Amino acid sequence: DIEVGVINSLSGPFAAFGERYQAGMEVALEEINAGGGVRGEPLTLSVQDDRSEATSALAAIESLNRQDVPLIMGSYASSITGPMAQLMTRQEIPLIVLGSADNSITKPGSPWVFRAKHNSTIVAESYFDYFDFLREQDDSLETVAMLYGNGAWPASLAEEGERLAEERGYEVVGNQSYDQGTSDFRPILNRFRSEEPDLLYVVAYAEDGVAIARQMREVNLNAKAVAIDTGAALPSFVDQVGDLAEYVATVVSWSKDVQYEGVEDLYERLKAKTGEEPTFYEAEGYLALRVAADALERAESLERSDVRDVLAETDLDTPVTHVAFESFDGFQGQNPIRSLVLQIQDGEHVTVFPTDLAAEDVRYPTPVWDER
Amino acid sequence: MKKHYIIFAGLVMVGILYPQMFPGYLSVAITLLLYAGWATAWDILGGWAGQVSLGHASFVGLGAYFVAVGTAHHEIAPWWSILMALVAAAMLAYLWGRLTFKLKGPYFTLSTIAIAEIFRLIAINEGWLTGGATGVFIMTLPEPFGLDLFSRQVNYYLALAFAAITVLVVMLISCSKFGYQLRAVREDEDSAMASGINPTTVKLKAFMLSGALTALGGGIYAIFLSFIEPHIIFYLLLSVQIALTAIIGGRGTIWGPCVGALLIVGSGEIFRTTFAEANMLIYGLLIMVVVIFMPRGIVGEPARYLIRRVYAKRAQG
Amino acid sequence: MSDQADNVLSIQNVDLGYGSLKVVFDASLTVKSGELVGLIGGNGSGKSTILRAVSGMIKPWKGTIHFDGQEVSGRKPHEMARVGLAHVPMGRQLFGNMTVHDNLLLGASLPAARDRRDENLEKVLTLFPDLKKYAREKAVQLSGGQQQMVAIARGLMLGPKMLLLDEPSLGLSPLLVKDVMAAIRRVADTGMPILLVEQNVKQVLQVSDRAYVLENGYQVLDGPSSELQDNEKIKKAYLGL
Amino acid sequence: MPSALKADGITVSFGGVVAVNDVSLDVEQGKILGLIGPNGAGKTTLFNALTGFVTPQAGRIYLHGNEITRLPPYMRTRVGIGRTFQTERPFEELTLLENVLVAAFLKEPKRKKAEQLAMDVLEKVGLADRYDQPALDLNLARRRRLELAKALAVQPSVLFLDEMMAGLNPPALKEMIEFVRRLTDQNLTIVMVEHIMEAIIELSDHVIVMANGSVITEGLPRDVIEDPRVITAYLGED
Amino acid sequence: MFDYVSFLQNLSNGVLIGGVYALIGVGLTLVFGVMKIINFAHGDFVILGMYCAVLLNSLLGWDPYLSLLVAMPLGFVAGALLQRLVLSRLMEAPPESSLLVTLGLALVIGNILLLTFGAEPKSVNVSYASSTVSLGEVSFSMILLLAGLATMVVIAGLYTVLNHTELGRAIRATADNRLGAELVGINTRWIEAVVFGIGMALAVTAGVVLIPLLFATPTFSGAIFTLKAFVVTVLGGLGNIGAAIAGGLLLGVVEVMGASYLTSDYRDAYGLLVFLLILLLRPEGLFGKTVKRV
Ligand SMILES: Nc1ncnc2c1ncn2[C@@H]1O[C@H](COP(=O)(O)OP(=O)(O)OP(=O)(O)O)[C@@H](O)[C@H]1O
Ligand SMILES: Nc1ncnc2c1ncn2[C@@H]1O[C@H](COP(=O)(O)OP(=O)(O)OP(=O)(O)O)[C@@H](O)[C@H]1O
Ligand SMILES: [Mg+2]
Ligand SMILES: [Mg+2]
Repeated sequence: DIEVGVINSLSGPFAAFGERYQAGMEVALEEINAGGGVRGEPLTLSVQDDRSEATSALAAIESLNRQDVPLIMGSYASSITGPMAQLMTRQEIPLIVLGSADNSITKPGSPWVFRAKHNSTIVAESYFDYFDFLREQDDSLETVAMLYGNGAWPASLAEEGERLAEERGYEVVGNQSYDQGTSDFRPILNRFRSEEPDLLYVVAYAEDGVAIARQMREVNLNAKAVAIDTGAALPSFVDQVGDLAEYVATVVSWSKDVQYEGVEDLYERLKAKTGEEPTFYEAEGYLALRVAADALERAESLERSDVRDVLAETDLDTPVTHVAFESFDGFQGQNPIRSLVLQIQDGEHVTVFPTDLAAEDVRYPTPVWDER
Repeated sequence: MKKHYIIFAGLVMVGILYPQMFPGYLSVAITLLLYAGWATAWDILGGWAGQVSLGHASFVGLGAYFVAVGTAHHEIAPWWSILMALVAAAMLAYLWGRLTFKLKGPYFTLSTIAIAEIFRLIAINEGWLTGGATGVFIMTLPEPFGLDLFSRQVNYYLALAFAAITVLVVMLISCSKFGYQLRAVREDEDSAMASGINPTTVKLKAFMLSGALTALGGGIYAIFLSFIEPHIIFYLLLSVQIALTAIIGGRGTIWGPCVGALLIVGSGEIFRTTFAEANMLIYGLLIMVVVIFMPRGIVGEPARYLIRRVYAKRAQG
Repeated sequence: MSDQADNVLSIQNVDLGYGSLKVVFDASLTVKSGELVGLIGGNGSGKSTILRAVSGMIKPWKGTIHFDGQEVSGRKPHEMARVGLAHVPMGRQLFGNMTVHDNLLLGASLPAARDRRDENLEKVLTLFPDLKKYAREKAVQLSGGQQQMVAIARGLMLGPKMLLLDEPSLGLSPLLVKDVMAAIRRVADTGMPILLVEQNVKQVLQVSDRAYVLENGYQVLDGPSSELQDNEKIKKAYLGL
Repeated sequence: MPSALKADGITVSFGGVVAVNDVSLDVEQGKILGLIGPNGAGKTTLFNALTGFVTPQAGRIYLHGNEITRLPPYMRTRVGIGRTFQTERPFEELTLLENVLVAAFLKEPKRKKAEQLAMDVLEKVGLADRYDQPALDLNLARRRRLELAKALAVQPSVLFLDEMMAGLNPPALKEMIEFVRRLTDQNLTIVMVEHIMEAIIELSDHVIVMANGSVITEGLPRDVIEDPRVITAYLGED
Repeated sequence: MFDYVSFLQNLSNGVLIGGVYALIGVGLTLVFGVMKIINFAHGDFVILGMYCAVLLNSLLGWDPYLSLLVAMPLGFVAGALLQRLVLSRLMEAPPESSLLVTLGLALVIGNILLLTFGAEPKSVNVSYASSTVSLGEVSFSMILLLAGLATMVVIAGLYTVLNHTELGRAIRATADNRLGAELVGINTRWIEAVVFGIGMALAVTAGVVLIPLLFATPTFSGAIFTLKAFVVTVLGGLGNIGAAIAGGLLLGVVEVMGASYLTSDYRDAYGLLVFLLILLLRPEGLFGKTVKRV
């Protein structure tokens, strides 16, 4: 058997995400082994729980190191993946990032760290590309209000957003962060309402996203286009928010209706695995293991340096995205992935941008609440 | 007391040889040593002086941030930044204590949670000072005498030194005048005053010492992780873990916090690898069981039982 | 046995202790209905320990305790109160942050006592008229002696079948000691059996019908109080004569 | 003889209740002042005012001629006041020796010497053989003696004893009276509250009688107990 | 120009949010007052209530308020059992023990939920989730109004029980002096079980009332609720029921006003600062007073 290491958050606060990555990796594993494994041997995962904390993840690295795994995949939070990346660079173990999207993991990065999924710059740019695209249709789009949690991901996405807004000539009329765990956004939304922003750029996890969407209605806050990152990407968002979810846009690394080959098949398998509507989290888990297996197959030996060398030369098409690790804009080992903008239309997440990958047209503008 | 010094010397010897024997298990050992040191430092205030703090993550954070921001943003060598952190922690503890020491028991404890939470928010929101919510990476460190401060070995010996220093400090305190003043204040402040002790001063000294030592560990922690994020490092759960470690081991005993660290970190690591998703559940149960059957801690409970029993024997005989 | 039958309290051959420390050895003691029995002995001889065992705060290691015809060893304090035993402990155990009035009412918490609450309250206030003055004050605010009175009064509010008093005169002014002793005698005269622990041996022997003497956990003497008063040993050891 | 402790017009009130009302006293060095009065008269409160545990609304306190009115309790201990508490307050988790050691450290910062001092004091009060027993398990008479030992170990010049004798059985009482008497031989000044008349009469050089917060009379013990006001308010007719 | 409408809007939001906080805090206040237990699992009890509503909604389609009929009694029994079987063993132990045991309990509850329900946040989508009731230009969130109403009912009930019934007197007596209560014939172990049961029932109630508003997550938000409960409790004075309302309202108003007129990223800090301030000026809480004697 060929064993690869996985460090994932299976317990603790990030377990919700860990579970999904795990499911995605399992689907990839089944696919790979059904196709004869790698190098003619079955592939197995040596999974270690990091309890959602960095120190356990570091202990897990040592433990996997003792098992001599050729590479390790992990983990979700940047507070865990950051220290992992540092240690693994020193110990010269290849790391394929599982969930963490923080820029700092691959910028400046290291020769040992690879990320096939997006980062905050790519995601923020997708949002602003989308806004620009809307502005082509309606040149009155000018002002943007930003609202984000104070976690690492929302904060970095907000930072990028602020930079891009300036670069591309939007006026930021509101810029507010909130402490995660807050459930009452009325004070902020009320404030935004008096600013009458054209665009609303929100970065919030699931619960917060739902609360924000509901309370926008409650305080009667309107915008021509609304983007809610992360929170709005989950199927549960539509369940919880119902009709209020219509027109909301969100950026993901993968969606079931994107125009890549094999997407439908992957969708079915992911869905069968979890029994629920799959999300980009599962897809990213799947992606990471596919990248790993591809490298192991191509490597001269299972020596870590060999594995690293071929990882750097990855050129792989998957139903999730195309993968090639490049150095650009200060990033290193980063896949310049094309993120997708989804919009919620009639209770479904629909890919609407970039246009060449889109399944439907964008619905614009968002009608005001009272007219829905 | 002598036997404590012998145990101490023995443990330090084992500690020095450990990396040679188990080079593949350093991260766990570092975590254990850090917790042993933190819990021991916490215990100066929480155990010996009887003021249960659930805000010690603030001091860990202070130490960690001085080192991380110092190297990452201002190019200050970690030994200088740790030194500054020690002073800052002592000053912080002084002000903190001045403000809250008139509160007793649970009120004091709750106030520490509140203050620590405020520090967490400051660390997150004041990006100009701390690097903000996205955290701080330590990319490069100076190499004193050619030592690579990032290497596990060096991290390990730093953590060992930290744990050894705190335990030594507590050993020295425990049989000194100050140690008895601490215990007196813990037992009964009025009665302590009648013995000429100023409870506030004594508690302040304990808090300053405890805070400074905790910050020392925090600085080493930052080097160990090389990436710190305010949510994690100023988190209530870290404070709770530190207090938990000391209390489970036995408050107000020299070895209790170390034994607590062995149990908490050790069992955490074992459960993590054996019980998969259920590991935190088992861990929670373990805590409950230990506390229910040994409310004064693993070291504290038998010690107390032995003393009383020996005495009962003698009284009867 | 008819003799056994009118024992309200009968303790037989009990060993008592704390942790692994035994402090009372093979003690036996009875209180008949209508009797005021004294229990005297040096400090630490185990008097309070015996009372604690009777009211269920500690369990006997050996031996039995019968109260009002039932075996009661090992019951909890509230169960003992329920069967009609009122224990006024040393240290009083008042409800410090509640008013004196509330303290007294709580003395009659049990359903049986609740029915006669007003009646008992009146009785108790005639016994300790000072309490009226403090009725609205919190119990902690009272001086030591005042608290002692509240404690005895609270015990009586239960309308008990028997009263255990642990050093009721502790900390009282001489005048009050006399009053309290007289009050205890008056209560006893109403037919209430009482087991009284006191340091004030002279007073105890004056008011009680019988008394037991405890030394270092061993029961060394017992008999009618009038006889004990003349006992040489007692005179030397306890009356300081 | 010089005055060891002097108080002028001490008044303490809690909310509306005046617990101590304009009380003055003056004790000469090496003498014993007895303080008696009905329960709730304000004796303990006066004690607390003199030792710094409550703040008087009015009045001044002098120790050996130096004003100490504003000093916190621990400072008063440092300048020579020792006290016991009406309900004893040992450090329960510490052994007897450690209990006394805490106090002994005040004057002897060196561990060895302080330990010696603590042992001596324990010896004096007759608890030396139990030095390593936890204070938690002591019986009343021994708790009292421990309380006394703690007060003595700070080597005070004025000692406040609040109902030290209450609850002691007659032989223990005798011992305690003897013991206190011997303390004055070493020139210690003592202020004591007591309801045990035997102790007051045998020990005190001067007696103050309080009732309802005020001094109703004072004088020699023999005279005071004959005073009809004292008899009606405090002693009761025989 | 000062905008009175939005001021009133913010104020009323603060009051309503405060009502929710009060509801979360009141159970903790009661338990602390009687047993001197700092219950770190309180927030996890709240979450248990949320899952209860989620479960009944997904299985039987019940409205959350309907599930109170099941959740409250269940919470009461669970709390009483927990006290009898676990916490009662700690009566003699140092006070920190209960803190640790409830902390362990919080871990256990959270992780049992994690194993049974998965980590995915769950909620109940009610039709009135974002409906509002308007009064002039000020509008009130329907779910918050309902939560406020529930708070008032619950606290009024609790207040009546504590101050006007024999059980209440017995509870207060037990809170004051456990041995003393035993001696007057109160079965304190029973009382403690009842009190813990009530405390847990209240926490569960809070959870049910909150579910239309919030998400249930197994291991994350418990600590947040616990923290809010602590703040409420201390603001009002530990053990003082009526004051828990005041504490909750104060916290809610301060947070919302701070977030509205200062910056929102320090929202939690405003509450904590007021909490500290009150703690320092009035160590026994806004309304607490206990007399201490030397
Ligand atoms: N809670 C306890 N734990 C351990 N030992 C105890 C405890 N209570 C009492 N003792 C010991 O038991 C012995 C008897 O104590 P007890 O209180 O019964 O004596 P007593 O006769 O009532 O004395 P006193 O007159 O001083 O009240 C003493 O030696 C005491 O030290
Ligand atoms: N902290 C306090 N708060 C309110 N009232 C108090 C306080 N302390 C004492 N008092 C009141 O002051 C009065 C005097 O009490 P104090 O304890 O001084 O009496 P005492 O003379 O020592 O009585 P005893 O001989 O019974 O000990 C009492 O009426 C008491 O209620
Ligand atoms: Mg006794
Ligand atoms: Mg007094």
